[in-house]
Amino acid sequence: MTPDSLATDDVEHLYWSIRRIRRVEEEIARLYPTDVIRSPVHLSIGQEAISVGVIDALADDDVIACSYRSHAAYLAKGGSLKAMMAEMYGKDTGCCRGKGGSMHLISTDAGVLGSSAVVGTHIPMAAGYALAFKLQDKERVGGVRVAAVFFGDGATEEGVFSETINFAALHVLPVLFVCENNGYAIHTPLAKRWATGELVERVKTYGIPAHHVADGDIFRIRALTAEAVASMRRGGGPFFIECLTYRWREHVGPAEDFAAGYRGREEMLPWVLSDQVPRLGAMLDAGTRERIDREIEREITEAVHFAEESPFPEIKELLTHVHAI
Amino acid sequence: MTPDSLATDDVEHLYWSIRRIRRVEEEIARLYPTDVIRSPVHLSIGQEAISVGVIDALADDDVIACSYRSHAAYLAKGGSLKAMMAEMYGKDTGCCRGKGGSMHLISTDAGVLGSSAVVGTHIPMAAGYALAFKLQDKERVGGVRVAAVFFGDGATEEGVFSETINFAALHVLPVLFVCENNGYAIHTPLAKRWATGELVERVKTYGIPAHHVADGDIFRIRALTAEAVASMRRGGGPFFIECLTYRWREHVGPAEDFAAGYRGREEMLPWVLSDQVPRLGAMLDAGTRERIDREIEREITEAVHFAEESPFPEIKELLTHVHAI
Amino acid sequence: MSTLSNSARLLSYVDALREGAAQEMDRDQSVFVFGLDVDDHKAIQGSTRGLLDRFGPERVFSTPLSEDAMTGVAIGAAMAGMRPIHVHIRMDFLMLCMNQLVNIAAKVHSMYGGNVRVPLVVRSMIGKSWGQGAQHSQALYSMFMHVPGLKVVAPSNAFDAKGCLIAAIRDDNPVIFVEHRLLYPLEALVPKELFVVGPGKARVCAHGDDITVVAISNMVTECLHARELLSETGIMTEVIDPVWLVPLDIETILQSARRTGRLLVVDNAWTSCGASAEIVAQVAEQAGPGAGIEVRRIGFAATTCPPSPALEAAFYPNPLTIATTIHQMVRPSAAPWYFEPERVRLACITSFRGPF
Amino acid sequence: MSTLSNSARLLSYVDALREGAAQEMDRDQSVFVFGLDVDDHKAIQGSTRGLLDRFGPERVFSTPLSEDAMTGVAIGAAMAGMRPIHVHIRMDFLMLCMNQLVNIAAKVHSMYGGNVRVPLVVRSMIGKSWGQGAQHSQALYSMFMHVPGLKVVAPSNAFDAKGCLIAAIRDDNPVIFVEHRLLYPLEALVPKELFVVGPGKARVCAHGDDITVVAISNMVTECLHARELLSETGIMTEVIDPVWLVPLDIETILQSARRTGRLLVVDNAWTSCGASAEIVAQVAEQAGPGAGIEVRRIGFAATTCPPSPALEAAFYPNPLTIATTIHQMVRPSAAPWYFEPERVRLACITSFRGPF
Ligand SMILES: Cc1ncc(C[n+]2csc(CCOP(=O)(O)OP(=O)(O)O)c2C)c(N)n1
Ligand SMILES: Cc1ncc(C[n+]2csc(CCOP(=O)(O)OP(=O)(O)O)c2C)c(N)n1
Ligand SMILES: [Mg+2]
Ligand SMILES: [Mg+2]
Repeated sequence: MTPDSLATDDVEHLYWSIRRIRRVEEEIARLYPTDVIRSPVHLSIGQEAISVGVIDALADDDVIACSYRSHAAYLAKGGSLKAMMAEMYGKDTGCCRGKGGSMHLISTDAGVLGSSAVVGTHIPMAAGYALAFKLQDKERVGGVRVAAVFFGDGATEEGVFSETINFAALHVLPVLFVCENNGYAIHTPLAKRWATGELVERVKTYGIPAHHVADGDIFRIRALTAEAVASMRRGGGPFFIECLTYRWREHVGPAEDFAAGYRGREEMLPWVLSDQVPRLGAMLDAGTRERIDREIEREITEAVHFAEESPFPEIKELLTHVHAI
Repeated sequence: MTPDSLATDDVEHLYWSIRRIRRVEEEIARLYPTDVIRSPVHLSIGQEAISVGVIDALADDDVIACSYRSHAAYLAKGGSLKAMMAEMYGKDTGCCRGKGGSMHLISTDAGVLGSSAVVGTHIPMAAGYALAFKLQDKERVGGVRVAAVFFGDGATEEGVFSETINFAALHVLPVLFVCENNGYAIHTPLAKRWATGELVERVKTYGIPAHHVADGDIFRIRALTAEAVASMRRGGGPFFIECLTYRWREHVGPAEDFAAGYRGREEMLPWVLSDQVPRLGAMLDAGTRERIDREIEREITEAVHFAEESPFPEIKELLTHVHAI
Repeated sequence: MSTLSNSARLLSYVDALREGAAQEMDRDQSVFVFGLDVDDHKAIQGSTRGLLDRFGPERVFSTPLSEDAMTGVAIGAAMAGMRPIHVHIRMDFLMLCMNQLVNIAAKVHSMYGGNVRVPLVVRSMIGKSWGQGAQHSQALYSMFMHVPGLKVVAPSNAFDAKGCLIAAIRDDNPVIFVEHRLLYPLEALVPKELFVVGPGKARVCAHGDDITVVAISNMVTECLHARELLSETGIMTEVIDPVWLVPLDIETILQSARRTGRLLVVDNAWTSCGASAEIVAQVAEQAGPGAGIEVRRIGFAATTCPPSPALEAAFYPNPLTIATTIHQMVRPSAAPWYFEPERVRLACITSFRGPF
Repeated sequence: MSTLSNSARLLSYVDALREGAAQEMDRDQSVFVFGLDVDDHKAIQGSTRGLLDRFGPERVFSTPLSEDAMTGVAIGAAMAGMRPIHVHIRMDFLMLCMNQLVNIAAKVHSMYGGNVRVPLVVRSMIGKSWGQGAQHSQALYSMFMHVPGLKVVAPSNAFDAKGCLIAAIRDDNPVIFVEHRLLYPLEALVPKELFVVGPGKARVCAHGDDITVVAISNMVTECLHARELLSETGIMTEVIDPVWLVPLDIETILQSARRTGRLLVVDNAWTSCGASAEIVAQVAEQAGPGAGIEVRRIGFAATTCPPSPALEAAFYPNPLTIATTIHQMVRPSAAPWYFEPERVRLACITSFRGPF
């Protein structure tokens, strides 16, 4: 898809967003072996276009829910990089005050509902938000807020996915389901988990508009989201997008894992070739690109520094937040 | 569907089976107000053709799993009427020795796996049996045994249903899924529970042959089952049948409930007109039919008598069967 | 009861639940009620009757049979500022909700560093009698007591039913609200207006110096009957209802047990790792051996609940078995007391008749 | 360990699990192993390594992410005569299986009057350290101890890991088999041949007359370290590992506690309604006030597990906190003991390094 209608500003923003995510995660990967981050990290490297494309078509006060593989969506939605880095380091200034860790990023300001490490649990949570929006936003200027939920191919196997899809369709909820199908659940390929690949067809049987994006095209993802959001703002029901993608690193941890034997590097190649980061970069002039790159590096350095300098939570924090008071 | 290929013996058997179930449940309904049965009863009256049609096409050593609405399937599969009646009465001679009650009929002899009162729980159980059969029956003369599972429309909304369907298709398990769609879960109609009616289409997306029987025709149900079983015996995978049907009595308990307001008697009318009990009866000559009817009445009288005369379990039985030893 | 106002009148437990919900829904637009069959003519044995007519189908609705997702939906809606009441007709069905309740509801406030709250009420009913059997009779609240982040309440009478429900709705935490089928028809004086019976205060239902009996949910009624039965022996039983199991008011129990020297916990559930284990353990720890308190637990028989009437009766503690246990504890060397059968019969009467 | 044969050699906990499963699979065709990722190169942190090659994909296979249905499938297969081992990499994920485990597995033998059996093993691992956090660190076995019909075992060393796994596989009941991530690399002498460590027998791991410490799962190691630390004080700690939590060998614990007069239960889980509550309650009930036993529990802090290193460390009992508690109990009027930091450091070392 070519972004005919896109202003340069838009491309700049998209490039900044995706490049920033990529670089943040590369930096996490670089730091990880030094043990400053003692929390399991699930990198999105290679998959960022989905988060960036979807979220670019959302409004600030729309919300998103994510799995443990949430860095990309959290950043794309506007979650603070400093608070994220500090959370990775287990610091008191982290977005969860050191009580979440890498798998549980949240930003209520930016509309990141929170990420959950139990596969699929966040899917109905997003529908619950959508239900609340439907009730709360009847008179809202600009229409109903929308909840988008990102989940992996594996998550669709959990019963809660089917249950939520049915409920969302039945109650015409403003929820956008985004399946990031990277072909694996940990190391187990689809062939060992899915009877067929007809996920989109299945979702359609619930009366939900459902689309398949096979090539990771960020503009297509963005356009589909825009279509979905426009409909939901006016009271339309749920929408489903399945995006094929590829995880370049190991399931959890910083490294590549093609030596492990469960998949070959050749699988990654087409995805490297169609990588949206350089694609977007090439749409900008070199000066702009370099300026953005520099800004990103500076921000990352600052965020790492912030995380390093921040204090750990005090021990008395252990017993705060057990109950809301 | 007309039963061209059916011998009179077959029709006699079908009539005997369906009429016997109808009469047993009518008798339960008659007895219930006397409080001899102190256990919640979920009658199948009006729905029996499904159990009878499916089970007539199974072999004796195939197995079935059921919900709490299991009287019909239990009897059709050959479960002992005496043991069932005694179980209703809470007697030591009951099929669960008084520890199951109406909702948990079982007959390991007849291949009735056991009925469960938590909706949907028995669906994966049947798949587990099918998995065991697949492993155990590799060399079996006559092919693999088959597990059939009966469940309501409501059960398909539980996540475990979708999970099981996917797994059964993926592992090519000899399991026949039979949805008895009576349009209600307790008093809640489909419209409040299903986003669409495309259940059969949905199941097909898993690569499972799936059929819809709208008219309760026992011969069609039997023929579809025969087709499914023939395929599964030879290593074929799962098969799905959705049968529309109608529950004539209240969800639980012995009475009609058209006065309750959630459904009108006119809904029942077409089902009374197409009732398979008189239909089968009319295919027999009057003499045969009357003989069968008499046999049934005698058997019921005996079973009730048996239940009445049987002792209650002794108190020491309370603590037996906690663990298998 | 402690805070009786002039407006109090006799009301059944079921009507108290209904009234509490209705009044809160009136007061607070963010409260809504959903769950299987909350809007049908049976209305969860009457406890949601009339709510649909009054508040409409957006705030009172049945759901598909999808307890897992519906719990997640409730949590999401609660995080988004609503105050859902999710209703289950049997506590056994909460086993389908465990992932969301234990891994999400209990944790998000804490694991997100206080950034979100889950003001959710999960109502469920313990079934009993009329052959409910294995899967419609469980009382699984101790599982929720085990997990930090949840609150648990089990009102035993109409007054508490209303006051605790209102407190639960207003609480910013997920509250597991435990009801009992056999309590539904029982009446108490209940104020007309809104009031709360808040977390963390036990109720001394009857005073006595010989033994402290802690009774949970329906067992409060049974223990009060047992106390009655024992009156002819001169044994004075103190009956304490913890009302809220989390947070638990152990102080009231401890003080009583220190005074009487005997503690019997009569639970409406299995004892192993149950609420009764927790209460006994806390008392044993905190009172210490110097206090010399004798402790005992009774609860469900350690087996699956059987439907056959004779076995079912033996499965539960009842006024006679409770009274006998109390008598043994208070007068260990006396001969077992003979309770007049007619009085026992009257004490043990339950009016419930099936199918459900 | 009690039944050491000549063939015993040092083996790690993880290898003991693997060997036990492999030998049983060899012996009994009906045993199969399945669950998420049992057949990948990580092989559940090594515990299923090699099984696929040896027994093929029909007896060793990964599944879709469908824990609820897979548990039902396991139960069905078990009822049909197979002996499934269903593996979960974290105990937290058992919350998705509760409906099947509590409402079906625990009940069918009983509710069908003995007509069926469920010889099922549910393996799961408790995670700890490296910021596992809220949802990958829970130890929820007390929920299973609450429900009649299940057995629960939590081996704390390689010998028991093998012996208990074999016993669990041969048991005709559903067994919740509780492992601990940090135990995986620890070695013990383990016989080469098949042997069982059967239900209902606790293990006295270390003798002592001053206090009885009951330690569960990974806490056995921690308590033995604490005992070491205390050796300089002259306090002699008896450490008992119940091994099987259901059925529980309370006799061994009772006898010891009667002798020492002090019981500390150190659990690898939350205390509220936990295994520690049950053990303390049983001892308090059965020993009675006459025995004068002082009781205490420690376990997880009563909050969600935080990933931040300092908080995470404070969340768990460790040799120092255990030793300090023991010292307080045994010498209540003495000043708190000062443990030399270097010895504490050595006692508290754990070698685990993430990501998982
Ligand atoms: C309910 C549950 N089961 C198992 C796991 C272990 N687990 C963590 S990630 C994962 C794979 C998920 O795959 P997918 O949904 O495709 O997401 P991806 O990691 O590929 O982004 C599994 C099985 C879990 N966290 N939660
Ligand atoms: C998991 C679960 N949720 C709720 C219930 C309460 N309940 C009992 S029967 C029933 C309706 C089931 O409807 P359906 O599957 O269509 O079967 P039918 O009764 O119509 O035969 C419900 C909701 C239950 N038993 N189990
Ligand atoms: Mg994936
Ligand atoms: Mg139905």
